[in-house]
Amino acid sequence: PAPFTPAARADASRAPVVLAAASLQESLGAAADAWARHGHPRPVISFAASSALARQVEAGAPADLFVSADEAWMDYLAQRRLVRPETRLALLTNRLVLVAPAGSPVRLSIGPRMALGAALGSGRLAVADPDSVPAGRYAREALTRLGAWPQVARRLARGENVRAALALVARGEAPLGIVYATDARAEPRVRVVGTFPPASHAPISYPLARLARSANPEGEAFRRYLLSPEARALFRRFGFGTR
Amino acid sequence: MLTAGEWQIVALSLKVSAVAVGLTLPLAFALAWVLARARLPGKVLLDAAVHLPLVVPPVVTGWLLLLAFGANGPIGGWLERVLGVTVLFRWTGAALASAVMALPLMVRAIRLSLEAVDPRLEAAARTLGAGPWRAFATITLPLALPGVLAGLVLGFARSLGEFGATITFVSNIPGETQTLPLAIYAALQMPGGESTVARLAGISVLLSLVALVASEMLARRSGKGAHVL
Amino acid sequence: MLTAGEWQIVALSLKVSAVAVGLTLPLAFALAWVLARARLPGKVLLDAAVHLPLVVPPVVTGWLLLLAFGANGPIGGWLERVLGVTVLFRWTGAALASAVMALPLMVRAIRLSLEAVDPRLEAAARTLGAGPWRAFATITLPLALPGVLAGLVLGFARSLGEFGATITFVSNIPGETQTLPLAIYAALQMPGGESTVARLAGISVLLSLVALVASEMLARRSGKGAHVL
Amino acid sequence: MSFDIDLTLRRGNRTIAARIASHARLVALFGPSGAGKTSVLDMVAGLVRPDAGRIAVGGALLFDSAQAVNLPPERRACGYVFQDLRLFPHRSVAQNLRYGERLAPPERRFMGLDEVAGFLGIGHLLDRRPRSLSGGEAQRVAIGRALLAGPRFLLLDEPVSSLDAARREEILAVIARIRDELGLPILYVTHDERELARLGAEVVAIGG
Amino acid sequence: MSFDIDLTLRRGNRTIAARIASHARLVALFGPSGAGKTSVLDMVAGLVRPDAGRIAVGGALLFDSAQAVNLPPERRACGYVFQDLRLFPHRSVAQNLRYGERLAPPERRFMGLDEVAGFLGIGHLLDRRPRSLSGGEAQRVAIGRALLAGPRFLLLDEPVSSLDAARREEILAVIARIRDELGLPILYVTHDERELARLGAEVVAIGG
Ligand SMILES: Nc1ncnc2c1ncn2[C@@H]1O[C@H](COP(=O)(O)OP(=O)(O)OP(=O)(O)O)[C@@H](O)[C@H]1O
Ligand SMILES: Nc1ncnc2c1ncn2[C@@H]1O[C@H](COP(=O)(O)OP(=O)(O)OP(=O)(O)O)[C@@H](O)[C@H]1O
Ligand code: MOO
Ligand SMILES: [Mg+2]
Ligand SMILES: [Mg+2]
Repeated sequence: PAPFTPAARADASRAPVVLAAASLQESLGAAADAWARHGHPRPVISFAASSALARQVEAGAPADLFVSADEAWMDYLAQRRLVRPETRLALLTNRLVLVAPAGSPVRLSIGPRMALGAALGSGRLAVADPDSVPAGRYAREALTRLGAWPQVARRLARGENVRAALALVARGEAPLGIVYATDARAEPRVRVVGTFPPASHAPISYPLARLARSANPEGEAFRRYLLSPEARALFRRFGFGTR
Repeated sequence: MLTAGEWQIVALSLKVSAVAVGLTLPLAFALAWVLARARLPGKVLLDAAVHLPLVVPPVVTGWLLLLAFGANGPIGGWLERVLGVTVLFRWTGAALASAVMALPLMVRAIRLSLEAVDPRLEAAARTLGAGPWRAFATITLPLALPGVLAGLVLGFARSLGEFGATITFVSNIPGETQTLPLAIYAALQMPGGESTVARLAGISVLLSLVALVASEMLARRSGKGAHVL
Repeated sequence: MLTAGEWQIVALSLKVSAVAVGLTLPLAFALAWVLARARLPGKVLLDAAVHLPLVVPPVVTGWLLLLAFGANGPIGGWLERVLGVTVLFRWTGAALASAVMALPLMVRAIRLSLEAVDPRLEAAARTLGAGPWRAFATITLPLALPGVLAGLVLGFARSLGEFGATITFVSNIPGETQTLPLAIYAALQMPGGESTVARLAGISVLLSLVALVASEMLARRSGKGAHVL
Repeated sequence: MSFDIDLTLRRGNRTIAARIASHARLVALFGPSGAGKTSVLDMVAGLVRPDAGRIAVGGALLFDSAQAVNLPPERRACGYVFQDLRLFPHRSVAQNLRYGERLAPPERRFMGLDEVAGFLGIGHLLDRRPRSLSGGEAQRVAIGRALLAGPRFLLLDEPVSSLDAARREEILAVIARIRDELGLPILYVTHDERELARLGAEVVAIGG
Repeated sequence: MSFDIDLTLRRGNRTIAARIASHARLVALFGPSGAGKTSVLDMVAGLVRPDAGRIAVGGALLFDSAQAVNLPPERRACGYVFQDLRLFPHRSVAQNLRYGERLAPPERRFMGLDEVAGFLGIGHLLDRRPRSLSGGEAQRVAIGRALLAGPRFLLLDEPVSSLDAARREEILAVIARIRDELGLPILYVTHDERELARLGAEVVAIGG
């Protein structure tokens, strides 16, 4: 292959390039497959941390769509006029759940004055890093609002992403963890102990937008497909909420 | 055994690592030579600069590469304007990231071997009619071969395992920048992806084993015997 | 200049890296010695095993460490039952992860230098009354010093930069396992975190520079001159 | 008997064989270049294992392939001046000289550093590294190192080949004294018949 | 003039000085160990830079601190047999011998590999690595390597010190022939007056 010839570039651009938060791997991959079955070139999707993807967009990487794990990085690009504002909208929503290893007997109802610290025993609470990962930020916000944060603030096991936290619970290395409902659903070795009330944290949303420099019409077409009833149904099968 | 997609990943990884290590070798050698032999002020700073990709977390290295080689970056902008080339989202960028990460390992290994070469042998070659370059090529270079081979193996292994700088710099694009570690990472993100992880990691290990055996055979063939009489 | 929290991170990073490199050194030396000198079948497999942490992406290494050293893992379970010790979520675990990642670099550097030591000098020491161990300690070891120092510097630098294995294995616990790279990574994840990244990365670089200068000074003091008369 | 040696060794495609049975204190190995003289010394020192044979020096059995005796070099205590010198490059001249001295039991030591440095003329070199020595200076340090180790016998492989006549005579006189006063057995390799005459050596021919 | 040399060099805390102005084809440097003989050869070869002085050999100016002339070693073409031999350990004996030969312009070559291997007696060693050679074998290879490089003059630093009498005589005869028939200037270092006598050398004392 001769990657640098203009012809090759033009050819490759027939399939849209989508940059997406790593936690969307299964669901968005399935959506791309479905889209391809409709006779379209299968979108090329790069799954990575939202921060890395946003910086790549800023550096001029040639891509068509961006799906962020939180609004902050989408805002970052919007401020720099790197996305088309009219194409931006919240594609998916999610819920925050408390999980325990599948065999764990722990019972706890989520609400004000919940005894989270006691339920942890001598163990740690697995979460995505509240200082950097969206899932962790939501968890901190929810626990703070429910008054449970002081009990656990110094007893966190902070994962690099929400799946790392999930793995700690699945392996039984942490007695409890806070992850997205979609993650809990995909991991048979964990059990959902309870779901955090939506009012306890800012809405969890995955914004989608078309990038300013996208010239590939397939990008817009795929974006529209993602908003279609068919795609929404597909995302709901993975546990996401849609609007 | 492997799916077509997985074969593609393996082929890409090999290409990226081979190009990374092959292109870095001359630079690594030159740096090793300067660090081992040249007298110049501030050598320690050059030494430190070579070590940077080791000290700084890989994602930071990737981010710095992105700043430099992005379309608006000093190097990337120039490449795009003058050559019409971009390494962003391309396998060439992945090779660049791997090369940067492998560089310190290669330099150190080569430098260690260069420092062990007895300069009296080069002097002998000079009296026999060899100019400085020829003495270098026929005496110093082959005597430093163990270090060069060690550098190649270390660099190749490091390239095969490079993840953070690559995904940060050139993203995770199947068929273009998704090397073995990125595919492994992706599998690791999926509940139940452990078997894929194990299979892909096994392939990485196999590839590096082949490189290792090849280098050992080369070293043996060249007769080692680096001792001075 | 630095906040109290940042000082804590720096101190922790230093502790983790120093312990990792210090404890790994004897093992690295033993492995290097076996690879350089011993004749044993399947040496190439041992060699490959040493290279593993280089080839396999760091997060996979961290994940394997988690499997082995977790409370439910074979080693971790034993440690907990027999010694009442756990490394999970502890700075000792971070040191373990760093040690594993640094090992291949240290082994290679030391091995290169060991292979360059002339065995005739050890023979001379033996005729002068030194047993094999003493000959090793007084002749081989000091003559391999350049490799040991290079191994220490590489290992220390690698430890300072280690991210993937650490966060996967012992997660990111401020004051316990949050080393510089973890803090840097966290900052890099946030819009506007660039200045923190730059400051913390600058500290990493400074620390490795100090290690580098120290090793160069040690090498110089020991007189180099590794050539045989 | 000072020397009771009978050994064979295959080297490449030739066989090196030596038989030395002598009461003489100083036996010289004489033979053309490549005959195997150094190889014999290496075997007596315990650095190379003979394919078969027996080595006894000064009544002590060092090697016997039949009895499976094979003392390691450090227990043979042999004061070996190597043809290729083998000074320790990372140690000063003084540290080289002292290397064996510190390991020798006091009762075996028969000379001190000052005396050795005196007749070898290396007192001014003590702080230097071997790399910076001239050929003859290095050779003298190698002699000193072997003597200071308190050896039970000496293996001298062309020990004065790089030395001027005056210095050579001085050193040969010391070697003769060591042989006569201390009674140490000495295996001596040289190509120079004058050295043999000077030392009154019994000559054993090697190879040819 | 064959040799027109006048130079000084500080080494450690002593000064090495040499004055050689001679029409003799073969000049021997004679002096005690450590006097500076090897240092003089190194300076003539261009490996060590004198602090001051002038070096001309066979009419060719090689170094002059006043005129800022300083030919690099490879342009001096000096056929140097080093006291420490310096055979290339990664090359076979044959490759060592051929190293300089291949670099020499054809008109400067005066001997072929076969002839050299013949009188040096190293024909059976050609495929070996230097490490496995005996001391005398290595010394002969070093002589052969220097002769095959088609040198304009020879620097011989105790070139036959490790050789038996018969071989020594044979090699000295060749050296004498090179001097007489080819007229190559030769600087010769030895401690053995018999070699000087054999070669009829003009003797220059160094240091002391
Ligand atoms: N590894 C080897 N392979 C083949 N031949 C060898 C090896 N090592 C030594 N030899 C040969 O064994 C022979 C004996 O060597 P040795 O060094 O004992 O000779 P020597 O009598 O000391 O000669 P010299 O007077 O030149 O020092 C030599 O011909 C040498 O080439
Ligand atoms: N780097 C150095 N520092 C100090 N002194 C040195 C250095 N290199 C050489 N010398 C000294 O210079 C002097 C001359 O050395 P050189 O090798 O020229 O002597 P030489 O006449 O060839 O002696 P020999 O006959 O023993 O080979 C010696 O005393 C040596 O110790
Ligand atoms: O997509 Mo996330 O970064 O796991 O919240
Ligand atoms: Mg010999
Ligand atoms: Mg000399």
